Amino acid sequence: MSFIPHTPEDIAEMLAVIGVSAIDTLFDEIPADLRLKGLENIPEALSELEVTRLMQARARLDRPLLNFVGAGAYEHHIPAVVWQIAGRGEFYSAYTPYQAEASQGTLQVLYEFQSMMAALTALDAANASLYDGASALAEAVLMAVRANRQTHSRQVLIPRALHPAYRRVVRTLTAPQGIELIEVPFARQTGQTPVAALAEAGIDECAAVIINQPNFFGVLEEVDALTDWAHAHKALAIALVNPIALALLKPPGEWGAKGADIACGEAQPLGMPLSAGGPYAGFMCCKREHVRQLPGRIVGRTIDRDGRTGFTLTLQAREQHIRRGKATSNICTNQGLMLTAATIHLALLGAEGLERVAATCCAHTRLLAERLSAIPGVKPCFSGPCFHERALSLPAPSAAVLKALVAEGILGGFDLAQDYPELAPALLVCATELRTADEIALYAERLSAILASHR
Amino acid sequence: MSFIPHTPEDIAEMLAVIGVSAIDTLFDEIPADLRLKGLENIPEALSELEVTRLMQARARLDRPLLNFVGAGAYEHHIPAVVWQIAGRGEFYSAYTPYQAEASQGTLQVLYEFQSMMAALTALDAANASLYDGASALAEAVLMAVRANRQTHSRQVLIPRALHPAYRRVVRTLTAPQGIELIEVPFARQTGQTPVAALAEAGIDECAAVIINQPNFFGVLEEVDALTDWAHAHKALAIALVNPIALALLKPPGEWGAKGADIACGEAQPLGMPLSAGGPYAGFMCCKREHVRQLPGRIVGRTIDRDGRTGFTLTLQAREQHIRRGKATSNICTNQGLMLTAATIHLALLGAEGLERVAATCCAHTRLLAERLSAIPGVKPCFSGPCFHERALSLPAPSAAVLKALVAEGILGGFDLAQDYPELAPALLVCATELRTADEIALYAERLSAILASHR
Amino acid sequence: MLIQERSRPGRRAPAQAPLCAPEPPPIPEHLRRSSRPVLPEVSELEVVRHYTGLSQKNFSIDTQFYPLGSCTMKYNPRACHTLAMLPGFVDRHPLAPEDQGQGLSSCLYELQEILKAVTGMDAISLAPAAGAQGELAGVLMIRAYHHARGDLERTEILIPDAAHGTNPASAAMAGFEVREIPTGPDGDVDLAALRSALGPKTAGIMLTNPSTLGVFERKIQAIAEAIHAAGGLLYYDGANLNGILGQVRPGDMGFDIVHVNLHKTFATPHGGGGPGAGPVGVAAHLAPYLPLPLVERAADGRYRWLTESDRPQSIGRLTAFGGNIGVLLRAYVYARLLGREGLGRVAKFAVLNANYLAARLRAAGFTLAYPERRVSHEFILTLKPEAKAFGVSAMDIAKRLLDYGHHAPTTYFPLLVPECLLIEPTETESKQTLDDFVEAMIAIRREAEQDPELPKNAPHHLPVRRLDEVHAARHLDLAWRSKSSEGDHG
Amino acid sequence: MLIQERSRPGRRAPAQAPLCAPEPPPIPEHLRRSSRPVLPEVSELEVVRHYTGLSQKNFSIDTQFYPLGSCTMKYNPRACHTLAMLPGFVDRHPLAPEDQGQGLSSCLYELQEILKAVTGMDAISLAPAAGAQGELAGVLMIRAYHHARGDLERTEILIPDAAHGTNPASAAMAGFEVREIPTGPDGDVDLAALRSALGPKTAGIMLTNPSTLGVFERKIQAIAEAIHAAGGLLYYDGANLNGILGQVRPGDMGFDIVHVNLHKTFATPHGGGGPGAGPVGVAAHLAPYLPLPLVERAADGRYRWLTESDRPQSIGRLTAFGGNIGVLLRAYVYARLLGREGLGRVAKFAVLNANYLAARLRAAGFTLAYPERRVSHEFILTLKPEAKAFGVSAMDIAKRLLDYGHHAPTTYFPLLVPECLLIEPTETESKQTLDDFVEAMIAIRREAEQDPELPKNAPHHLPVRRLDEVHAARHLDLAWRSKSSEGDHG
Repeated sequence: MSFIPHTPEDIAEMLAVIGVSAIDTLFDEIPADLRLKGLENIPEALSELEVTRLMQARARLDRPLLNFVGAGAYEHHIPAVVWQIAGRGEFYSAYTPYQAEASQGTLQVLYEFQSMMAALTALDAANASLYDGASALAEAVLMAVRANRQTHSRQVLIPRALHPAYRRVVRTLTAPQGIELIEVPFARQTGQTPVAALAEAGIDECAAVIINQPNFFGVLEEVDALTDWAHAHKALAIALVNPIALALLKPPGEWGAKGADIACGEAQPLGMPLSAGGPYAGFMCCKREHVRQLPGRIVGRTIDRDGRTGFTLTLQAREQHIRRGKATSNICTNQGLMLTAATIHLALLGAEGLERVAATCCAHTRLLAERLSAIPGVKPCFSGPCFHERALSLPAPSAAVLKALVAEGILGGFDLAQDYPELAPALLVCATELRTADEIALYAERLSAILASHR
Repeated sequence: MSFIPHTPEDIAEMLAVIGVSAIDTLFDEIPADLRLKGLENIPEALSELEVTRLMQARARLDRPLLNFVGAGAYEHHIPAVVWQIAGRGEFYSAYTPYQAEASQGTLQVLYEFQSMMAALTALDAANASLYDGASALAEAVLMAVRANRQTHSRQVLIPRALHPAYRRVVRTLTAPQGIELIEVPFARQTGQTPVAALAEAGIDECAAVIINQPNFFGVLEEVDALTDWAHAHKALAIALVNPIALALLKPPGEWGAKGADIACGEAQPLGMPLSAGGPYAGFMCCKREHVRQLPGRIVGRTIDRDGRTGFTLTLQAREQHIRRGKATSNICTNQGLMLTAATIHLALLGAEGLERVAATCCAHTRLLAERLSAIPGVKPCFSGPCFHERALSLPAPSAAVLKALVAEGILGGFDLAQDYPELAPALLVCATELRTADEIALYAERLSAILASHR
Repeated sequence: MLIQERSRPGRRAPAQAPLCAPEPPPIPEHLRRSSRPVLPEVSELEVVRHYTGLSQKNFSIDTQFYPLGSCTMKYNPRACHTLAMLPGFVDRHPLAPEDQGQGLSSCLYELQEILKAVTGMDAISLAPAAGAQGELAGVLMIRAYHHARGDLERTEILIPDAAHGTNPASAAMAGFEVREIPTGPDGDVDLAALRSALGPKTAGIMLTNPSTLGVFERKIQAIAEAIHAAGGLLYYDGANLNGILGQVRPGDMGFDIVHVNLHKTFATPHGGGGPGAGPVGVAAHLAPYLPLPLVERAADGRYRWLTESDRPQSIGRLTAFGGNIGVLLRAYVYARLLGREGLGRVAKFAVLNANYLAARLRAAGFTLAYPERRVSHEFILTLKPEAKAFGVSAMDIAKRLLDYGHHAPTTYFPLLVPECLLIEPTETESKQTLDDFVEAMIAIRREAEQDPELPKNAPHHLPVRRLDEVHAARHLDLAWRSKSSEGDHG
Repeated sequence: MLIQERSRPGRRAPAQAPLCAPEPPPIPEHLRRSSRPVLPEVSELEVVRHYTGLSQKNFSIDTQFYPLGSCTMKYNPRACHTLAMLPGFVDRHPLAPEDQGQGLSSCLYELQEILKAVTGMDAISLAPAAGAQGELAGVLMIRAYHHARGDLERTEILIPDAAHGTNPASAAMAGFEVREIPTGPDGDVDLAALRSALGPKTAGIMLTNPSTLGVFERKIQAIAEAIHAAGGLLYYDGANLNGILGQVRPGDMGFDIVHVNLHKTFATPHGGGGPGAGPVGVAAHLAPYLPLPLVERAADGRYRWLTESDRPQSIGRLTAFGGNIGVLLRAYVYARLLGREGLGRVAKFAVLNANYLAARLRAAGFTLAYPERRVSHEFILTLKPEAKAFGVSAMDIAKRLLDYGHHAPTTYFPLLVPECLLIEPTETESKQTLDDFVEAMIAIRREAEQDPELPKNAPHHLPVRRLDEVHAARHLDLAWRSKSSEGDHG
């Protein structure tokens, strides 16, 4: 019996202690007409050997592609240490650290993570994860609406130059609470979200302004001006940031005169494999004054009976298991293990290592954009300064081009045509520190050939 | 500086404490003309990312072949648990357990392993590994010569039906001590080593007789008669056995009237990946009376100052670090981590699981032999009962046939032609529990086609 | 010591970053960071030693019995981890085309089918990243269903008082008002109270069965009938699915919507807080509202991912990509390892273990909260008698259990029962382990009687003694600050 | 508790064996086993919990400072493990054809080249599975060399009294007689005694440099000259190579043969006793005798494995296949991660750490065995003064160090120095760790003075107290026996 340790003797002894003659009797409070005869439509058990063979065969079906896509999920080097340690049973198979004394490992890791994120964002506090970057942004919107005591507005400005999937998720999760998202256009020339466009949204007050740095197109926004505009209009400034980029970019806590109020984003670039989309982890940081509105778990440093330092979940009164319907969020299970990986990852890289990664990604993407733009008809969509992604317009339908690239083993970029028809045909490309000059040259060569055949 | 944690401040402080001004000064006792200027012919450092890419590329060069070879290294299912636990830092990065109190994990594992091997072989004691099966056999020969007090003979009978590489290793390691290996032929009909052949070696006394069960051809030997013959001729009986086979076969401790004196073999089938030939682990067991002649580390159960059970290396007076030139062997570093894997592997399988594996291997090899023997010109070399390998004679040159199979992605067997020209053209094939009926059918189909083209 | 405190300026793990840094990118000065963030500067060995050491400070399934009620802490098969990390899966970009991901898609499709079979629902979405997100998806579907029918007045969700806190929190997030339904003295929902709460505002009810009281809600069919008659929908909180897996199905009980915690019932690891996965299943009439993405098998046997254009009525997306795929793969492997019979056996042995443990503790003189009821896969002990007799609280006993090498059961939940422990042994624990736990409980009660300071001051043998949670909340210390940055942000 | 003691008849981890057992194979009755071997019957969770728990009882590099002299316990980079376990390498059958294994072969060939570069030798064989097997290969080559020249009278190997025990043991295994050479009071070999030992029976000498006394043998050139003049060969024991890596090479010192412990100098893990790898390098005149296999790069850039027919004078094979390939791959990855400069830096920082630790301990009042000498990568402390003053032995202090969270240094080796600790910090430890160790030593000496029972009864905080080795040897208990099998074999 897979994973069930009971011997026939055990079962007999246990039933005798309970005082019933068969296990089935233990289900006698279930109305008899509801009892199942047996499960159907489920295959028979396989041995580990057979499952291994099955999964290896299926994994082999999924062809590895030379990856030039970012668009919210980035292929970075993950040190071997990261998952060899994060995968240790004591981290991997522990529960949420409710019993603090028996969970000092996980709790200290989470406190260290919070500290690292506070340092990266230059904000005061961080939580211990949300599901992913998109749901974190949605939670940030909900939090901002709760936390903003200057206005009763439930309107939030959201840039069009923000990940389309994120915008969808934010809508799913905030609309039921009557929050209205007002889309702010980007400047066709620069790809930036102009401060003027905020004003043109035509509202006097709003609960929050989302500022995305870099934005979905990889373009750097004028974060100081956007933040100041938000504060001038009683709105909180929500920063949506890439943690790798923060090694080089001005941190949200220093944006504008007063700094962003909340920063959130996707922690995937910090040691999490692409894994077809998850598990990743959303992070969220904020100023001290808003900490009681933060959703999710928060770890605090405290002392034990002997005065020794220890760690515990804190501010639990915000959470669903205490506050129930009035909680800051319904989140319970989060992405703890991914933060363990992120913490180890950040410890290994340090600020200087993170800077090298960021700068290398920028350089590789710049090289990629240069090489591709040298192909006739390919050119950058925008003039604004970029981080490690670039939107390029194409002289042929992007879907067909991407399909042809896949046939060559290349994942050539994110097709902008569907979400941004005004840019079509166009791709969003990315080259992280993993892409070599040879691979970039290969991409350019193949794209060139494909486009030539389209002419 | 890779893996060196010193900051410039550290270095300065340390040099000041030592009282020198530069690290180079610390080498001032080395004659100046010997000092190197720098290393040459070594490439520059790579980052982990670059090494990862390099090794992945090289690993991809090494094409996976559908494996029908055993011949001393067997492809078995290795439970995921085995290396996830054996790879834990506390096992992986510990030294030989000289400080017993700080090594109870490793020591208990080794004691458990010794216990399991004693149970499998039905002998009294086991050591905690030798390098591999071949060197273990060589050590067993040396041990038998030392331990045999009934004769001064330095002659040892070794079956020709024993792994050719093992015979070479035994020769390398025993010849310097004046030990003479006398090869005993096998019966051309059965593949067994006949008792009569021992007598025909023409010696009255010998130090030891090696009995290989199953033998290199997968054929089962008449171990009772061989053991009794050895004892009748003042020789010790050395069993060379496959640990998986011991799930089904009579254990060495019960061979003949008195049982084999020493049993040894290759532990690789117990949780060690093929890994191109190593690391594996040799095991050795013996009767109580010979335990002080055992080579290698031995763990004993003892008590601590409070009377609690604990484990420690014992009988160290046999070993080189105490006995130096008079030690039972020069072995020091052994294959400890592989035994950790083997212990976990055996604990997961238990006797019943091991039996299932053994029986499945036998059945698969039987099926393979049947399917291949159905091809015109292919037939079993021997009539003796077999375990999980089978020698088959071919109607075409074996080297060419194997090469053609490799081109089809099949590792078709061990070519017997080189070591046993009397059998050529012939292959030694094996199908473990990992080979499916489909794969066996595929092999038969391809072999059939290849042989057809040779006709 | 924190990793930050091990840091020394200039120390590195240089193999982990590109060795040659390129020129700093041409980022306009005013967008650039002016000073480096203060992150640890440590060697690779220090990282390994630090985090290996921290890991050893955790209790976990791999090291201890973990009878945490309502959490289903069972063995997480290691093969699930290995196989979910195969390169083809783990290196796949979420935006890679689906025709290059048929292997992954086939696993997810089959997982959907398996979840249909065990829940008795007609359609499944694997999108929710955790149980609470599954709950939210569930109530959003209730909302979408009523709205689609133009039924905009249904603003209330009924929730029994014993429910998990996530239930009311999820309902609130979905914009509903929560109406609490009391529990009767026998542990079942107070049906009269329920009936009187029903009306035109009733959108639905959220129930878990077996309930958090460790008993099976016997009147479930009557409840379903009443809710449906009132025009509401029934949502099943899958937190306790382990107690009925293969024995009875939410779909057959009359539920319209169900979520499943794969990190509980399907043994994916909890990871010190996650990631989990909370797929939702629905009866056919709710299928159009399922969250995206969904995997479909086309007539040609190929798999494809459904999007907004296939499912315009969907409540939408809950995360940027397809949810916690790696967790889903682990659950799939688990389901294949157990197969039909194995999945059908889970609840039997989970319930056997719980009943045995309850019977032994009861025989040892402990007080069950619902002694007249059959125990499901978990049960509640109330330590009120011990608290009264010895002045020792349930929390003291829980902490003392840690010293005995067992993780504590869930304490003080459900809130209805004073001084309670909610105990869930799961099916993967042996009788020996349960016996050990009983002996520990008996020994601790003896200590409480003879030397109450021992449990009151527990734990004694852990890396820290009892931690001061009040101090933590009053003197908020949520992030380490370097001395130099204290001035900036302190 | 032993895993055998957790066993219960009929318990299984069934996922791990074929689910359907075929018919028992047709094995003749008299060759069949009559009763099942008594192996553990446990569940998968029990296995995971048992061995995870056992692992936590170990000290290791990943958890503690491990200054074990002569063992070079440095950080084992985790990438080496991951990359050696790539499917292409780890699934490869040793008898797969070499043209399907060019990736592996290229790594091994390049490792040979790297080892040539760091040792200054002309040719390398990677075959030996450990240091002692490398030593044996070395002396077998000495034997083969003399025999090939018809020089059959050279039956003696000279070995300094401070040598590792493996040296005389290996010489004996190779059929040589051992002649011990005394060490002078300054720690160098007594050159006069050496000279007087030379003669027509001299086959060679086995030396390690720096020696086990933690000092560099300054007269190495004179020794080499004398040995060669007498017709002997010089063998270099690579155990201490970490102390000179990149600074001076055995080949340049005049050695004819060298072995390298990859599990020391090249940071492959020690695994609680192995596996290691002990490649041997030789000067050109000894190349024909190298053990097999060897990897060669052909003119076409392809790699091939040399066999007996290529190298008829080879001393032969030492293991069935190519040695500990997985260990060799780890060493190769390590060498590539460090590269030329990194390998050249190893000894510098190993020696810096040892000199710093020695200087601090000396300043704290501890006694160095060779205070007038420069410390190499390791050094000897003699605790004779402390033993005399406080009645506390070096072993007591070693055991007490365990309580302070440091693995003990090597004790009572080399045998020449009374009450000694041989301390090797390695280059991967930080100054902080070394300072911690010094503080611990000072604290323990204070304890020895004020409360000698504390160190004498140490350790106090480990899973067991001081273990009785005499009891272990007198009451041999080498294998657990089930009650039922006691009768059969007991």
